[in-house]
Amino acid sequence: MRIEKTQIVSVSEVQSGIFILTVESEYFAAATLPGQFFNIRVSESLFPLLRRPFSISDLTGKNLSFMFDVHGEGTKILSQKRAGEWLDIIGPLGHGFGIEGEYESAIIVAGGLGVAPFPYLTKKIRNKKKIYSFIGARSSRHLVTQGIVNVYSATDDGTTGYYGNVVDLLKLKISEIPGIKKIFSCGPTPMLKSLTDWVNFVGIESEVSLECAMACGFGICQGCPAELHDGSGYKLVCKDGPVFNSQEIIIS
Amino acid sequence: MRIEKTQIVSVSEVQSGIFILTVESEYFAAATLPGQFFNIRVSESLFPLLRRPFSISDLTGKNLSFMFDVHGEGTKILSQKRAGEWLDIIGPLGHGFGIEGEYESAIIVAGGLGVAPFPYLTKKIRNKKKIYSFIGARSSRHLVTQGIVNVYSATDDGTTGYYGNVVDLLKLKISEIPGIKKIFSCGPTPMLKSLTDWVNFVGIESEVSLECAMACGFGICQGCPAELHDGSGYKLVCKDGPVFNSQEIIIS
Amino acid sequence: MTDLSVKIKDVVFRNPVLLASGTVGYGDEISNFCDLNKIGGIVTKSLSLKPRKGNPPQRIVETASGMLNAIGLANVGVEEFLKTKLPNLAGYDTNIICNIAASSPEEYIECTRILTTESAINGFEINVSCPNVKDGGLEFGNNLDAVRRITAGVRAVTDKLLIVKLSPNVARISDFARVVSEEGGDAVSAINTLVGTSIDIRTRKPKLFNVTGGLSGPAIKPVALAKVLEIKRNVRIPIIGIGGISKWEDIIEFILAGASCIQVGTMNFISPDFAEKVVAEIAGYCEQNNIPVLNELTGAVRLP
Amino acid sequence: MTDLSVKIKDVVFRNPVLLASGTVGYGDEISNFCDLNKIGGIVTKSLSLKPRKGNPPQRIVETASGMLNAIGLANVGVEEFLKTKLPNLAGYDTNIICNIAASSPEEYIECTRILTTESAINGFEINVSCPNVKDGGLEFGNNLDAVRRITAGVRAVTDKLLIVKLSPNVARISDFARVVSEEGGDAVSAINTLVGTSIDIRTRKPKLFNVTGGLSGPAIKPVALAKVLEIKRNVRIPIIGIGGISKWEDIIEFILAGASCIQVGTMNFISPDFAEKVVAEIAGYCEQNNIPVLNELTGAVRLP
Ligand SMILES: Cc1cc2nc3c(=O)[nH]c(=O)nc-3n(C[C@H](O)[C@H](O)[C@H](O)COP(=O)(O)OP(=O)(O)OC[C@H]3O[C@@H](n4cnc5c(N)ncnc54)[C@H](O)[C@@H]3O)c2cc1C
Ligand SMILES: Cc1cc2nc3c(=O)[nH]c(=O)nc-3n(C[C@H](O)[C@H](O)[C@H](O)COP(=O)(O)OP(=O)(O)OC[C@H]3O[C@@H](n4cnc5c(N)ncnc54)[C@H](O)[C@@H]3O)c2cc1C
Ligand SMILES: Cc1cc2nc3c(=O)[nH]c(=O)nc-3n(C[C@H](O)[C@H](O)[C@H](O)COP(=O)(O)O)c2cc1C
Ligand SMILES: Cc1cc2nc3c(=O)[nH]c(=O)nc-3n(C[C@H](O)[C@H](O)[C@H](O)COP(=O)(O)O)c2cc1C
Ligand code: FES
Ligand code: FES
Repeated sequence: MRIEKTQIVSVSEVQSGIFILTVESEYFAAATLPGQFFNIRVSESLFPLLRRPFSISDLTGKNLSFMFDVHGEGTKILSQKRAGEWLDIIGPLGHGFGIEGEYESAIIVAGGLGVAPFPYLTKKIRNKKKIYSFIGARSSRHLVTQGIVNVYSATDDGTTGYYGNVVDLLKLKISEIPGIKKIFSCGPTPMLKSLTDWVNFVGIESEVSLECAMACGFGICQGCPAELHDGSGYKLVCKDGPVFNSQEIIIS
Repeated sequence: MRIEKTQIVSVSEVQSGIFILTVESEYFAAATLPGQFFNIRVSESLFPLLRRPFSISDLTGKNLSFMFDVHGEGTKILSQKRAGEWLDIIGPLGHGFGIEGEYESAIIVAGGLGVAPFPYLTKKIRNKKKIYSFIGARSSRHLVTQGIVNVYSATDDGTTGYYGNVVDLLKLKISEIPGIKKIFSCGPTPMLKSLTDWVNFVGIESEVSLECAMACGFGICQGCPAELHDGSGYKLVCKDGPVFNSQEIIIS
Repeated sequence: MTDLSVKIKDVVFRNPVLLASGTVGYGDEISNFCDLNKIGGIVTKSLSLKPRKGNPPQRIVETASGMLNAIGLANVGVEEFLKTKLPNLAGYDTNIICNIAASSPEEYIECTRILTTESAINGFEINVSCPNVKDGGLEFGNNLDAVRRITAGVRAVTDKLLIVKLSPNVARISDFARVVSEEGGDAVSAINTLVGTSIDIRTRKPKLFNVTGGLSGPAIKPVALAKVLEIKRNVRIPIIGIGGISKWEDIIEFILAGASCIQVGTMNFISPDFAEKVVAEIAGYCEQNNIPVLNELTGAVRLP
Repeated sequence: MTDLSVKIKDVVFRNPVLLASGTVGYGDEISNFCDLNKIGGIVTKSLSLKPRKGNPPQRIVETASGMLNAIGLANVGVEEFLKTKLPNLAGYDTNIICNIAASSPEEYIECTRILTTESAINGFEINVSCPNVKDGGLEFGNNLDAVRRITAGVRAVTDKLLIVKLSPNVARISDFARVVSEEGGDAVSAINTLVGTSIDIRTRKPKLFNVTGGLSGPAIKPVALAKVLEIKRNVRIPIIGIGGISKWEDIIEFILAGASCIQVGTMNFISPDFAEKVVAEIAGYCEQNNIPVLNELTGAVRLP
């Protein structure tokens, strides 16, 4: 965990409205696991004030990539960065996905930009596990599959793949997936909620990567609570997560 | 007086640390007199919050130029603008220099970036009046004479021209300037003060262009008082100025 | 088409967007940019009985997402206002609210008594909360008895819309709103500026001649919104929300929190056409969200 | 080399830069970025007698140049603090100030009584001003009698440095500083956060579960500075300045206004190495300006 001024290698709009920003950092490249994230200062000024958290999306050599869409002021500024500029980032933060283990089939479930962390995860496990990637989006234009393998897609408007939501698609297909399964998921809260409700019921091991408002990103502000199932209180998304076992926390 | 989104024609560093930014606007070009100013929104966001006031520095065809140095956040952002971007500006504001009149010799007295309004003034009167330009700066590197004619320069460190301040230089040379004189000045407050103290004493007609903190730039905030000599209160630098007769106001 | 109008007492505002006192003078200059016929109303710069020169410079300082001002209530006085300013303002089809600031309860009453005879004036906003003058101003603003006396005294001399503009520099603003309501005030405006200061580390002097000034702008919006919500939860009186409004979403926030109308202040300096434009944006929002009557949103925040 | 040290009561701070309560936990994580041995001290997250879970999400909201928080005093409690947190903190050569927040005067006293026996603890900061809990918190912070009772009670059980952290959500903060001084408090911290709120216009719910939260960050700096100045002008007690500090110049401003020490809060989230770096910057400033003893600047603002 470090603050570093990294140099931007490239910023590109990979498909309409979706950007990939790549920075170079030897230390970060060596230290980062799939599912971890970085807290990025988007401007040298204090506007916007807080850093913005982004998952590591891909990692090649010394290059780390982040995938995002333009949401508000912060991501707008990021999308306008140019190669050669410097970016002040803190990371790697939190705990990544539990990629080790006895499971044979890794099932990725992502909605919208929730796909962001999975290219790197895919790279890390594709030689060891069979991967099934369930990717949902509003429409074919919004569907991101770059760096993803064995894709089962679903769109809200049916413009490509399954006409409906990605969790329903997974339910349809789950019986075709062989062996011990483990689900890795990330996406909008309603999707994660319906997924974990079902997964906890059917008893497949499952990890979810959560998003929430964050001030610090590394455990000093207590701003990012995730409520525990056992009623004992909260864990911190930034420090104890962002990846949690779906049995552990309440998604609401 | 209007708000307009003008397109930037060019931004260039004309000499070390000094920038000229040029925008295109038919309306502004037709409506603007030397000594008037514009209130520029340097960023699309509300950071920094307030607009920044800049004198019209030069005007050619439809092109208006502003000259500035990097002072703080606002001017830094301006200096990083690129041709083709849009700039939200309000103007022309205030009253310009009184260039009409019976005087024969126009004496320009400028310190530092106080030279900014004078290229346009020079352009407007050079065919009608004899111009003597007294330009002071910290050193030769800081001396700006672009667009200025018949220059008498002074530097604090003597690296070029007269070794000393520009008002002392003017006092030395005044006897060589023929005919009815009128002084036009702009620059740091101490310079303007020593100039007007002397000028009011010797009785040369003189106008000063003032700077002060401004919120609105056109008379609605009352934030920019200039104290009147006659004790009756204040005028507004933005609306009643920025150019004042040196007899009228107290510089302190 | 959504009905954007708001009625407080017998005054109908075409829409809830007013221009805040001290940020638009008497309408002369702002009307170059903002069509006053398109907004709910304009609140004049604070008027006192006699003209006031205001404070020596420096009067304003920029701060992070805000600004400090210590204008010192520079104004033309009631007489000059009636002679040269009101006739011009009266030409617009909008509500004219006279903001009054004074050094004594008697002066508040006297100003109102004079102005209330003018048919062009639709109401009064009593400024008991200006932080930048020694006499009066804040001294009244955090004194419940003073606010009570002033409200009652002014109420006695006018039947027109009577708004009292409250200071945020108090522990419980709703106590002040209650007093206004008890004394027959028709509405409260919340908030005036927060007391702040700034020091020039080079000269070691306060940047403002007046030492302290009033903080306004986006920086104070969360505070202003909390004050409006506090009043709404505790007192039944129409609220005019003010503080840091810089986009249409802010206005909806204020309305949800409990504001009937809002005022645009500092933003006039940055975008003098903001008020006019934002009316159209709010209308667009209402249409898209099928809101037939905007003022039904007042206080509609869903609290846990 | 400039002497940056500050002494309050018998505690010597290496330099005036402390880390503010609630913005650095108990030092564990921040020490990855900021060398605690290089700063004046660290103030712990508010401790209560028993652990507190804190509020449900959402706990924070970004605002213009600021942020709202409604953490709800989530903390490990005194016992766990002593067991797992203090030993680690004690390993640093810096001052450890325990911030205490409680629901009753008795709980404040009890916490202090337990903690004061620990030699590693250099002093206490009594938080009577947290706006985010129902019991205690702000209720004490704007009640002079409560602050008097709590200060006197805690003073009676500890000889260590006793700081009371004041709420800015009051009309006259100096009245509270006076009470602290009268009851034997050694210093006051000013300010805690301003009460604010934010509403999600889509859901029409407050963004914070707690409805209101505390506003911090650069937005509040002018207000914090005015409060420090007000205290300095009215009460003779050392002041620890807090609020919106984001650059070294801000620290000099606070010192000129009257602060003996300052605390860095929100800025730790943005630049967790800020406190360490800013110490070097202040040293540089002092050297360039031939200031041999930094604390001679305290209160050196030149008022008209
Ligand atoms: C651990 C983690 C990993 C993330 N990874 C990615 C990623 O790989 N790609 C991606 O596109 N987005 C990711 N996000 C979401 C991303 O941080 C937000 O989209 C971004 O902060 C929005 O900033 P903005 O200024 O553009 O939007 P604004 O809406 O203007 O932001 C306003 C404030 O709300 C906060 N905020 C808004 N939306 C979110 C959100 N969904 N999650 C957290 N904070 C939010 C911002 O941080 C900021 O403080 C991640 C979030 C977290 C917590
Ligand atoms: C009528 C007028 C004409 C001007 N013309 C020119 C010009 O042609 N060229 C030029 O370089 N500068 C000019 N200035 C000064 C210019 O406005 C300031 O240098 C600029 O606002 C600094 O902004 P900043 O954000 O870079 O600096 P900062 O110091 O960060 O600004 C902080 C705040 O202080 C205000 N401020 C700081 N210095 C000044 C100043 N000298 N005058 C007014 N406000 C100030 C800013 O507007 C801002 O609100 C003029 C000022 C006025 C009033
Ligand atoms: C420069 C300036 C002058 C002001 N003068 C007055 C005034 O004369 N009377 C008054 O009641 N409020 C005055 N105010 C306060 C505003 O009306 C408003 O309450 C405050 O600025 C908060 O709103 P804002 O954040 O939108 O600016 C003034 C504000 C500013 C910025
Ligand atoms: C997330 C957060 C949590 C805080 N928790 C506490 C706390 O537990 N106790 C306390 O006394 N102050 C707490 N504060 C207030 C800070 O210590 C400080 O007074 C305030 O944030 C103003 O300083 P700043 O603008 O530098 O952040 C907290 C502030 C923040 C932002
Ligand atoms: S974001 Fe600060 S503790 Fe998690
Ligand atoms: S800058 Fe607003 S009145 Fe002059």
